[in-house]
Amino acid sequence: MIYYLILILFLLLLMIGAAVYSVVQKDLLYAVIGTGLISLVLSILFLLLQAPDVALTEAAIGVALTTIVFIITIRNTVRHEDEEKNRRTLPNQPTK
Amino acid sequence: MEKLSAGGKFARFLFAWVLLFLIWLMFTSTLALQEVLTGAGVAFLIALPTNRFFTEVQLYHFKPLRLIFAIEYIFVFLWALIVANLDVARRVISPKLPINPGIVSFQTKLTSDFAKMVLANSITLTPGTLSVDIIDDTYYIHWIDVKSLDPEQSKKEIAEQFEKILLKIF
Amino acid sequence: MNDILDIFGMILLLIGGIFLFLGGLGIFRMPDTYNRLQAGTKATTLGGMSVILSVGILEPGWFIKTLVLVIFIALSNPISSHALAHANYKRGNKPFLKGGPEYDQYRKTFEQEGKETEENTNEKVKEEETA
Amino acid sequence: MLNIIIYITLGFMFTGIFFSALRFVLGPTAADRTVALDTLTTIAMALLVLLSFVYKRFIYIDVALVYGVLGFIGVLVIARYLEGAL
Repeated sequence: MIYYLILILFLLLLMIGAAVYSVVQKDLLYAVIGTGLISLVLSILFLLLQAPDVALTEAAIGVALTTIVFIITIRNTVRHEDEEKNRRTLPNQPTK
Repeated sequence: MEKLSAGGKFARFLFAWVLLFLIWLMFTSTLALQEVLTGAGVAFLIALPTNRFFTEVQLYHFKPLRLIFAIEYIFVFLWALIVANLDVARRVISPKLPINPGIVSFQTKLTSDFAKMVLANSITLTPGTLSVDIIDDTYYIHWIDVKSLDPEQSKKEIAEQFEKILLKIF
Repeated sequence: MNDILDIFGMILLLIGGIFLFLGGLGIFRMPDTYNRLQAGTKATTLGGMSVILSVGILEPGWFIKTLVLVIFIALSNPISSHALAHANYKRGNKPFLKGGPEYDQYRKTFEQEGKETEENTNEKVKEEETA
Repeated sequence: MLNIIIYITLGFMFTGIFFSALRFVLGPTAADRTVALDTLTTIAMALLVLLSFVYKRFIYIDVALVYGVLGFIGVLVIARYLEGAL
């Protein structure tokens, strides 16, 4: 049983690493792929903790729906976050 | 897509219904009465609006002789898959990475789109090759260890054994 | 009889684990995206197929469902790898070539196609302007 | 006997997951990261099926099925976006 504890610990570390990576990352596409990695690891973790229904929902929503919605959002806006020249200004906002 | 008669439309609908019902049976993998009845109803409801996406050729491809060749194809394919994996293992483990990659092209004799797709998928899973693009009947293949740049020679190395059987099936 | 099946399943399980490991290692070691796709796709396809099939052999009641999963992996994995390779070439990432530029026979066709579509769009723009 | 082999296989799988995650962090282009995600999807499918065998529950295989189908669609959507054709 200690073996499975080590595996759970490894997966938790991997999940935290992916989460930190996708928060810190400037490129939004990489952040979205990182979010997919988080939900992959999370659904394995839920199965290891014997909660298959939660794992099913996590797999459905986290992998497919979130990724697709975010990809469509990125397509309609800009991909790199911190480029001043690409930033869209709102119509009523005064430009500097 | 050519226009179908009423019988053709019904055959296409029947094909979609039976296919969906078989998929349902495999997914639930029980033969309890309520499951089977629910599956038949759901498959009927889904097959009504979507049957024109399933097939263009109803059932006249289905002949017993083709089934024998299809089984032979599966065995040839599985053997090629095992050889491919041993090849990948040899390349990955050896410390010097013995690779010489490149993209080669060759022509195929196949005509139908489905046969082309099957051949492309098989090429992706066989030793050292990965299909990058298909334009009309020209395949562009990324080859991890290029042995020759001549189209005929590369076709003989990569796709001869599959195309021979696929020409008999389709 | 049952023991032989069990031993066969265990061997298949071990082989599958080794190939899944080799897939990860191949993705880590190879020099460019196409070679990574080659190693990753082939090794994980056979590895996943044999692990899932071994579960079906060790637990005979589950065989049909594991067979569905095996067929699904065999159909879906090459399609996704083909889509990724095509997308990667379209983005302009040229393959790593050891033997020189004549080893890339796709580039000529690719550039010609790009020019043709560009000309078409230019003509369309001109037509719109004249209209 | 069976337990030991399952432990060894799980160890191999997790080493594979580790290397793929490393490529995910290192990978220079977006396509490399997507390749890593694709490989992780297949490894995760096999892992979920093996875990359902460890826990001896038939229902758990459904998670692997749903995961495989939807992960495949996610990778295809990312590939189409990279191609610029979405």
